[in-house]
Amino acid sequence: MISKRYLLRRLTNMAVIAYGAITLNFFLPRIIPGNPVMANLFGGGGGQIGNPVVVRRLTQEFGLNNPNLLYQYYRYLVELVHGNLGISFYYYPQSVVSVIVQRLPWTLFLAGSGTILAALLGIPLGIFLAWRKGTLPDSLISSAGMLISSIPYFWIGIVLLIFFAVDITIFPVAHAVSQGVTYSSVFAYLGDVLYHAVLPISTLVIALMPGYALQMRNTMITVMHEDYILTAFAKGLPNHVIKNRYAARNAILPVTTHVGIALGYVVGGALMVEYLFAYPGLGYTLFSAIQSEDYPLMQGIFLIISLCVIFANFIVDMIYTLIDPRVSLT
Amino acid sequence: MNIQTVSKQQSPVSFLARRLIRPLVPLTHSRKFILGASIVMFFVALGLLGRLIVPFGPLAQSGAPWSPPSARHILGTNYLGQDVFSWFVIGTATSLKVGFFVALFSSSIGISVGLTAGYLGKYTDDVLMRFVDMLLVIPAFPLLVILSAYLPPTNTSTILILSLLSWPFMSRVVRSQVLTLKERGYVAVSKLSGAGNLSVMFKDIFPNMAPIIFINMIFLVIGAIIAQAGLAFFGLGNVNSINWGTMLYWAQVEDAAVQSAWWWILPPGLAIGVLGMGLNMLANGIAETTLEMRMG
Amino acid sequence: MDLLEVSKLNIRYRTKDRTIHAVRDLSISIKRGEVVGLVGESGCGKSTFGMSLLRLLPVSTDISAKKMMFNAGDGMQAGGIDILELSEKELRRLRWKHISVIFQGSMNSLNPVARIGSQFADAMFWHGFDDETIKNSISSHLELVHLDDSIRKSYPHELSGGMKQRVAIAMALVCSPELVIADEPTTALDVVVQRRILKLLMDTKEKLNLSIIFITHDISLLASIADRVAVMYAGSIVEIGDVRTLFRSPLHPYTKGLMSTIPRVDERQSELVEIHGSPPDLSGSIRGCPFAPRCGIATELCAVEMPQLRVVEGRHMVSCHNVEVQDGKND
Amino acid sequence: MEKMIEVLNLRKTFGPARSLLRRSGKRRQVEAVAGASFDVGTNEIVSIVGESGSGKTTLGRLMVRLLDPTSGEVRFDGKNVFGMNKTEMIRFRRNVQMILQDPYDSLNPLFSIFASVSKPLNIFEKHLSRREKEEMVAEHLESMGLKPAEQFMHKLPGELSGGQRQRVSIARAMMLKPKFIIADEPVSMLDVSLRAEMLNRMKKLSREGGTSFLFITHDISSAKFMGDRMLIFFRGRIVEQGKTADVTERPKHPYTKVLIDSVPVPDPERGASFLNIDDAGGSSDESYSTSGCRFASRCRFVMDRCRRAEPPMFDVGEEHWASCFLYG
Repeated sequence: MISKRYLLRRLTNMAVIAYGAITLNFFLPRIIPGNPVMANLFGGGGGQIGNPVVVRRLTQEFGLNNPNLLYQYYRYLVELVHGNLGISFYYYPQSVVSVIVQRLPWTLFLAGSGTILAALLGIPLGIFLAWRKGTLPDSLISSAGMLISSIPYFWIGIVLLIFFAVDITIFPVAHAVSQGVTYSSVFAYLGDVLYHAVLPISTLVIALMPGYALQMRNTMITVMHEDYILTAFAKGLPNHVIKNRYAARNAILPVTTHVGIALGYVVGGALMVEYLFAYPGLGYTLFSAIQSEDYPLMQGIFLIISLCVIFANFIVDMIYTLIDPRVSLT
Repeated sequence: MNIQTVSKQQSPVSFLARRLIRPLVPLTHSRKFILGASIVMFFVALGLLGRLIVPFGPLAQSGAPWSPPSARHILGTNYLGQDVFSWFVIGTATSLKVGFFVALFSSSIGISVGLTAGYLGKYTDDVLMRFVDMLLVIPAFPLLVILSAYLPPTNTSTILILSLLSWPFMSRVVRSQVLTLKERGYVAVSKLSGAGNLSVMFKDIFPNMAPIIFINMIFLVIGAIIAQAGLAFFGLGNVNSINWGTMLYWAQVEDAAVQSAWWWILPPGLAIGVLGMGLNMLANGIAETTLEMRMG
Repeated sequence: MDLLEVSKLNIRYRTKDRTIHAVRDLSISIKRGEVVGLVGESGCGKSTFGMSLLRLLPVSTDISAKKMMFNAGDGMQAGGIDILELSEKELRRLRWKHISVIFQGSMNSLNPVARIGSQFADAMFWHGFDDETIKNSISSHLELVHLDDSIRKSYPHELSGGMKQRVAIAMALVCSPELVIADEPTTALDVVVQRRILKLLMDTKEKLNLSIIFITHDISLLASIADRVAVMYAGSIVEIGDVRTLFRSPLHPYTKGLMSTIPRVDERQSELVEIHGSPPDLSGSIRGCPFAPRCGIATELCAVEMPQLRVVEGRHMVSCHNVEVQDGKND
Repeated sequence: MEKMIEVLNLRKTFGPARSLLRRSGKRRQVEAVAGASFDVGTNEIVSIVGESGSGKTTLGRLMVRLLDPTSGEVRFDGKNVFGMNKTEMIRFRRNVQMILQDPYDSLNPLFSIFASVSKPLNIFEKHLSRREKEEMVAEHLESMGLKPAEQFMHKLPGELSGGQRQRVSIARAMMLKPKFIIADEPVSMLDVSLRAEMLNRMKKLSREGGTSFLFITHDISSAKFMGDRMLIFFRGRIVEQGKTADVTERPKHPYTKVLIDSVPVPDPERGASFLNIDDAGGSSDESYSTSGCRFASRCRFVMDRCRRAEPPMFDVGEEHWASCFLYG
């Protein structure tokens, strides 16, 4: 079991990184020199950019007219604690937090199911390939994997779009639910959601799976050289036991860490996929924020996504400690 | 019996051959390395020769809009009737340039940070690595997007921000290498032979991690090309520059998917994939060869 | 009938650019309850031979023999089985149930993510033991190696090196095999621990009437544990005989060298006896006696003709042109 | 006898990394060397015997200043090594060398044999021409049995066998004719047939060149062959020291006795009794006590006072000491 001391250490670790992200989010708009937008908004100039009412409120709440950076930082933290990330220019009068709260679940849904499905498919594929190391299927699939894992996510999405939504129109081109429809039941609604999610999630799965599969394959090949694998063979165990309980069980540990590290990339991919499929998550919102120069919203999205990924990393860390008996003791 | 003839006085050329070429010879036995290198060389050649082999100026309207591939336009035309093949070839150079410079700049940062942290240790190491951990966990893409939105949309900005965000992994790798290599017997022996700290660092430790640094630079190249394409896709960076990313951007903006203009969409994406595969093979070839050499 | 009879065994490893002839014309037989020590330096083929008995060699290995018979008692075919003829499935039945291994550096031979108990259990489960027997056997075998029963709930990283070694021994015995291959089981241990582990192994051997092939590079270990000793050089046995005979009157120059080259704690030595040169490259064919280039008494004959293993007296055999034997009869 | 190198109450503690942000997983501090004092005289070979984890390698690394101690001194020519300035340090490096255990690890894989062996010359004998260096390197390689040297000089370590590499390492250490050499398990990774030759060579080098040796080993037999004097090391402490013959033939400390009894004897007549020696006092093979005498939990002669206090060195014979209350 996880010891309290260990849990505390991981929590502290997470808090430190989260605090770093929060501070980075504060400094980002302020450290880029000579940007006219920044000068306007954060230099206390007020005016051309964004809704003047909003700018005035932001200036007041976040102490932007006070030249003292420390004071601004203090105000930023205070407002953050109160759940205030400012007001969106574009969605005025909605606050940044309320916009994000509406959109976040869609992103979590896409990124979460994409990661889990890709891992569930990729890891067994990796085990399959490692067990047949050096054979033709292995070389072919591994090379294809290297090819696919280098292709940008959105390109895979575009190709899927052409095939399944334009050439043969079996899946919708865009959105998370059908527009202007009333649902007869919750299940009808959920069905519609899943139907719309097929292409975006498939895009993520296709893009992510090769990475997990190759990682699993390579780790398992390393593990297969360990003495305890030879012992397992000497014991006369059936191949499937050696493969799963000895080789894969040990190889999955480093792969779990890799899944954690890759979460940031997954979220980045999900953002692009959302934009492509006009999916109403944070990615699509981020894109419109860029288009309309909605800086408070951009910053807010960055912060929330970062905090989510940091938390998800913590979860992966905890899962790791549960499956590796060697960690929980320290 | 293999008898080596030894010249008492070595020429500088043979010295170079010994130090630089000889360690590379085993690589030529790796099929992966050769295949990967060929793919990469192909794209590099395409990038270098670009202007000489394109049939049209990429911006010239040389045919009817949306024409599918033909003898005249081997990759068809785009919505303005521009030759997609010319875009593709000219774009290769820009994409490679971004990849190359980002790999160069970010590995310089990564190596310096890694060496400092690994060698000084203690508090310096703690502070630097905590910062690196943070950068590794924070999702890079939204951060890239925000930085690009703040900076002027030029290729230089893109290279700059990609370099600023890509180094943390390299610094991790370099640091752990320093920590491992520091404990190697030959490092101790070098110190015993009277070598100073800097000499040990740059003559004994650094050259021995060259393969790993090079492998990670290769990954940085792939990462940068993909990231640049992603930014371009969001309309960030210089969308008027001609490269694989902006090809996909304009294809998206002009709804090439709806037009089923696959000839416009497939080449840049596949090119990134194939180049990525080539670079991966190159890296794997180097990794396997150095591992074999270590194991004797 | 001997438990194991091997005749003219040859093993070749194929690598990318060459073939290594690791075991050359090796013949040996092992009796029930006998401990045979197999001694030689790294690369002499002793571990390869050990692994070949379980057919645990890399795929790219060619293995051939005139005879490789294992004559276990009950449960196995009458008249013995030919190890080289076994199918995958039959091999799995042979492994651990009839021939088991204690590995070189058994520190790493335990699965780091499985509890000790489950590592015992899966070996037994797949050989058809029932739950009750499994449970009892684990307890009794842990007791056999003086380990507490609670260890079954531990993970390998929670045990010390000596404890892991005991676990490895207990695990090798848990399916009651007839033959145990102990491949340098004490090499990584300190002398004090080594002696205790050896003592344990010998006590267990007495209780269970085991046959053991004890592979080592340290010939002095064998004096206290082996019934018979075989000395291997360049893939072949160069001398074999009862432990007393071999230590009292070694005949092959290499055996003599191995015995006198070791520093002694119980004697004063001003200079150690050296064996000059290094073993031959096993990737080529060897002309003459493989030890000839390092041998002090080599003659012209040694350089051109490979000596055969000949009986000196009783079970004592040696392959050297310069040793007088009773009869010139080849094995 | 004149003292070449003197170790005074040397301690080295490896602790949990004390740092602001990160805590190391292991909490316990490990005292690798716990107050060792001894000396090595001119033209003398001293052996240190200890099991793995006894701290003997740390001790060696401290003595050549590859590590800094927690406390204590190492004196070379009367000067504390850890307080030396740059010029003194250069002189120290010139005169004190080390041979490491792992021949596969002690040569930089990227440098030719010539480059590795001539490195000390490049630093301490800058005035030499390349030709002179090549001649010196060749001479040293040949003296280690690597003949003809031309065949080896321009090879990379990867092209050499373990035995050949260890010869190169010894040649490098001898390059500047040092006054003192520490050999840390120099033959334990070599094949049996090579060991004797290497031990003979090192002993000869020491006798003929007047070089003092500290021979670190886990094998009391080779320690006996090599050393004029012997130190027995247990868990960071010297438990017995004296002339080699005295220690091996009349061991005083219970640990030394167990150690000697555990060495396999190549004699079947004595073999059976070898296995049946009763040394069992302690429960576990590798346990040791953290307070009092560290051997207490394994000792068959253990007394109450052994657990309370650490025994000092008692005089048990001519230049023979043991740290055991049986003699106090």
